[in-house]
Amino acid sequence: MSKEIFTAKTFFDNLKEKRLMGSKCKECNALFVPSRPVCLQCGSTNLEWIESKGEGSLETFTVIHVPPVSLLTKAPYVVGIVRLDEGVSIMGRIIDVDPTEPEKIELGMRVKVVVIEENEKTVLAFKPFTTRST
Amino acid sequence: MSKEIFTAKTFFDNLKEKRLMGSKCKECNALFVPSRPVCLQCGSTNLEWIESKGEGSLETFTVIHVPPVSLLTKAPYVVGIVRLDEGVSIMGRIIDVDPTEPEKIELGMRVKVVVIEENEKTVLAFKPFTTRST
Amino acid sequence: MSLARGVSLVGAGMTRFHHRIHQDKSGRELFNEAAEKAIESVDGGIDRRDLQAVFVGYFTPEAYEHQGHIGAQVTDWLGLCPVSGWRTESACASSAYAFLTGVLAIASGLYDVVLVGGVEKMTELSTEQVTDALSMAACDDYELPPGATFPGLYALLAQAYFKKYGATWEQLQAVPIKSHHNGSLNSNAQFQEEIIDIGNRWGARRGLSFKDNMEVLKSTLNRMVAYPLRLFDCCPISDGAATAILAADDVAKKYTDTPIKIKGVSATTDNLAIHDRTSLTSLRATVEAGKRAFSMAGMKPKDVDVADVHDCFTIAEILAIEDLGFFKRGEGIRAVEEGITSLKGDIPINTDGGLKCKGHPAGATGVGMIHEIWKQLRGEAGKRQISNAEIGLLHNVGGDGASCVVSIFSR
Amino acid sequence: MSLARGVSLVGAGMTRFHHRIHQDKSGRELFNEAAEKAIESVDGGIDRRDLQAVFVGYFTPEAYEHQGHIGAQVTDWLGLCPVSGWRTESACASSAYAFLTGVLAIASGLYDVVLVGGVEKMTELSTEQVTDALSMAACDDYELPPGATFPGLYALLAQAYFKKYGATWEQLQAVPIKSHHNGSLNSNAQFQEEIIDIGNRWGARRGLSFKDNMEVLKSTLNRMVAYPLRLFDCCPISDGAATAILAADDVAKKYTDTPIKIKGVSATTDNLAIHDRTSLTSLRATVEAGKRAFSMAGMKPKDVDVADVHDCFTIAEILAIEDLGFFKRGEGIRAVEEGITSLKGDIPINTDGGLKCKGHPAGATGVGMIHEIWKQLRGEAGKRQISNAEIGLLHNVGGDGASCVVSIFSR
Ligand SMILES: [Zn+2]
Ligand SMILES: [Zn+2]
Repeated sequence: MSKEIFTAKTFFDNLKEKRLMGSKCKECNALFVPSRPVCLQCGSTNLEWIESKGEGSLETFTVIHVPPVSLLTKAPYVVGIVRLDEGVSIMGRIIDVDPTEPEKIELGMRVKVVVIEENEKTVLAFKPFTTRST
Repeated sequence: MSKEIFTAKTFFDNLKEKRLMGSKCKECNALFVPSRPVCLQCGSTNLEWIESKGEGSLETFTVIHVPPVSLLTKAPYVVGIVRLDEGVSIMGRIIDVDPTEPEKIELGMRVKVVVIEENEKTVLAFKPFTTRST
Repeated sequence: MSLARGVSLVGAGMTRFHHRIHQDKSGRELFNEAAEKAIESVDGGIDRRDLQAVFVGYFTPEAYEHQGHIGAQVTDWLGLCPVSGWRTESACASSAYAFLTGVLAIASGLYDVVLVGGVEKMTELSTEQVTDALSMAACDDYELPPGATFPGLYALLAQAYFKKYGATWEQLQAVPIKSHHNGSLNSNAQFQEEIIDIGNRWGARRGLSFKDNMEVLKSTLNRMVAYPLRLFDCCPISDGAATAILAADDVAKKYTDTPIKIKGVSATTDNLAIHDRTSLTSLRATVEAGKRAFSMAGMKPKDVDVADVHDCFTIAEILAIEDLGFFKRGEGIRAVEEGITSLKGDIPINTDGGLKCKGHPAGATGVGMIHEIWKQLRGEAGKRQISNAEIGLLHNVGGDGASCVVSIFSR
Repeated sequence: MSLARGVSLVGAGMTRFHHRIHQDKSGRELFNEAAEKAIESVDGGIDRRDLQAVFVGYFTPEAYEHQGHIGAQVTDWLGLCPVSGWRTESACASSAYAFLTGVLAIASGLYDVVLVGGVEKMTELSTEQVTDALSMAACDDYELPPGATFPGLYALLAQAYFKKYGATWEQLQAVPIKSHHNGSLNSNAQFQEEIIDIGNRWGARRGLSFKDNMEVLKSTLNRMVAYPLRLFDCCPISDGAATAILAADDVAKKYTDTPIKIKGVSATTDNLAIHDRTSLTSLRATVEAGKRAFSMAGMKPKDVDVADVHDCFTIAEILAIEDLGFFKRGEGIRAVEEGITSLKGDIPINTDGGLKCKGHPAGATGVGMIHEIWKQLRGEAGKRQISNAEIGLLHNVGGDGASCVVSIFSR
């Protein structure tokens, strides 16, 4: 069994190339995004890479008014947790919404992945989108 | 019993005014420079301020060639431990000696207190001096 | 699970927690101050040389004081060398882990009497720098790059809770209103005023006046921190230290006729990043730690007379009282609104004003909570005393729930 | 003092310590790697779910990875939540305190099987930044303003030792010469070459060649760090992690027929600033911890077959072997010169190459040393195996001696 190396670096190297990568347990099929090296379901270390489609719905959000030092000029901005269509949740910046009108940001709305480069970091973000037909 | 407050701030406030302050145990007469709030000899918290004359002899020293970030431009410089004439030891920068010729810096040599302002900090230092008569 | 040897509290002492009055003191100086009070608190007196070890919680001394090696720093300044001492860190629960280490150390037979405590010296830095230091409790890989902050993470939980149970921010304000009332009765608290009094004091400078607490909370004085959480939903930035003295049951009687017994202790962890958790409306670390502590103590939530729970943000108090089993899911907010957790209620919560009003010097918080339980179970809590308090509970959380300690104490 | 319940080592695993090969991994990823090796090392196999708690030493994760809350970070990534876990910190001895916490936790009866370990991910920063991070082990109030660094503090001790005993820097070089020989036999070591080979490899680029170790050490390649200590007097900057699995004696047999028993453990502190100490030629924390550990084990220094002592700098190894009672005061250097501490000597010291060659990822070092004792007592140390090694000693120091753990192990 040749084990994959599920490091944060590999995750972000992929994200930079616009691939949102997770790992899937070969024993019990549990899925993790971001990728992680040990299955939370069954404890197996036998996992494989999978790529998420990067679409999902907004599970919860907040608007940050008091930011850390590195984001002083960005506030207010929106951060949320997105439930991906594959069934797992992930945190990201939420863009293309109005942070000054949080009442108008709807929980459950459809969002998809956008990748931002900021302060020399690759940042996972999501923006609202409309599916053509559902 | 009104307790003195032996804080580092008070120590440095005094040092800025060129006073090297310690604390002396009122129970067992043990002496501490810098000042400390609990006697290491007997555990008493009943101590009083005393001022050191600031003279002593060089007990050991080193020349720093790889400095911390804040002292990058100062290296090489000399740091030593001085045994004050009152019988206690204290660390300080050693100035007016040649860091490039450490063999010539003599253990046991007489030194006295000098106060340096550096990087917005008050720094305790010592320099060699000759006593008129011994 | 049970301990090989029983352990009791025989002393406790804390500095006031505050944002201004301790500015001239360093962390170890604050810790000394708290330790001297713990030593003085021992009914039968204690020689400091009886203390065989010191365990210290401090979350980020590197950020605040450019200092590590905290165990030795503290034993040194207390004049206790060569006794052993080391630092425990688990974010905002750091000192509950110092306490837990003390319990394990005594139960193991290695020591008979130890000092446990914690300290955090936060106020040298700006609010944004403190936000940065606190954010090290979250996942640097996956939570911080999007810009999450500590209040922001709890805001995410609040929004999920509101949605699931149809609750509102307005309802949540029952928490700080209660906390400020309790804090007004606690001389160790950072804020000792009702919200209406603070509002009118601040407002006076701007020509504003208010009729009641809620009007203050809805005003512009209560500025947004992380939507929907505002200033009064958040605990403050504080300096402070708290300590306690633990002794083996078999030697505790040497120090006091009324030791406070430790009936149950439990610690747990959960996924660091909240998106990996099984729920956004419950902290699993609390649920599991609570179950285990109650099981060890042979007790149930209804047996508890007074509880100090981790309320770094208003929503945290609601999650805690549900996760610990005091209330059913979704019913925590109404319980607070109805006064069931007030000083006169069935299960008084955070009688000391909570982190919200007592203050939250992160590393000191856990033992600061134990200090309140100690006071309540000894009947020494003054105007905020719960009558006949016999069983007390400590609940201290690291970060936004990735670690948790629950402990149950009995008079 | 004795423990209420016996504790044994049933597994150990480490990453190689190195300055380059781990650059693409984070601290928790390194810790996982070491933990998987510990799990694989258990003779009878172990289900990871048997691990009831995880204790992690990490000195300054805040500086290296902008991360705190290390206990939860690690249990999460190991897939072990909700088991408990927290971080212990005591500078360069941080993981020896994780080990000690594990021993106390099992002896207390709370847990039966735990994972202990440590990690430090140091190589993202420049040498000066690392110097800054390590300096947090010293006293920020009184030692750092004059400009003391970690090598500088040990240099002060070296000068005092030379003066008191008429020893020289040249004599001290017996230490790195031995360390590099041992390191050349250890596949987990950062440096696996004799000094002469490194010298000629580096020298080749500059047209230099050397006849022997001493010529390299006296050359300009061996640059001054803190007079009189040069590059080869100092341990390197390293990334790495090390872990061990502890079990109560009564359950250890489930995992192995040959558990390594913990016969003695002791921890101590001393004044943080060295100018406050009683001696500049001996570390009191080591002396006291050694005495207590030997007393608990009912043994004497001469009973020890192999010892891993804290040699962050050459002089540290000399102080350690004298302070632990292996040699009389002032005679440590000659003992090393005479080969008494070599692989073939009476008391082999740092068979793994020591911190000098194995590497010194501060938080991982203590359990990394335990890993070597584990290998030696099981007869699995390969080319560096000490024959019939039955009793092993661990000595891990925080900073320049303000904290210390000594533990004695038996086959
Ligand atoms: Zn699985
Ligand atoms: Zn005294």
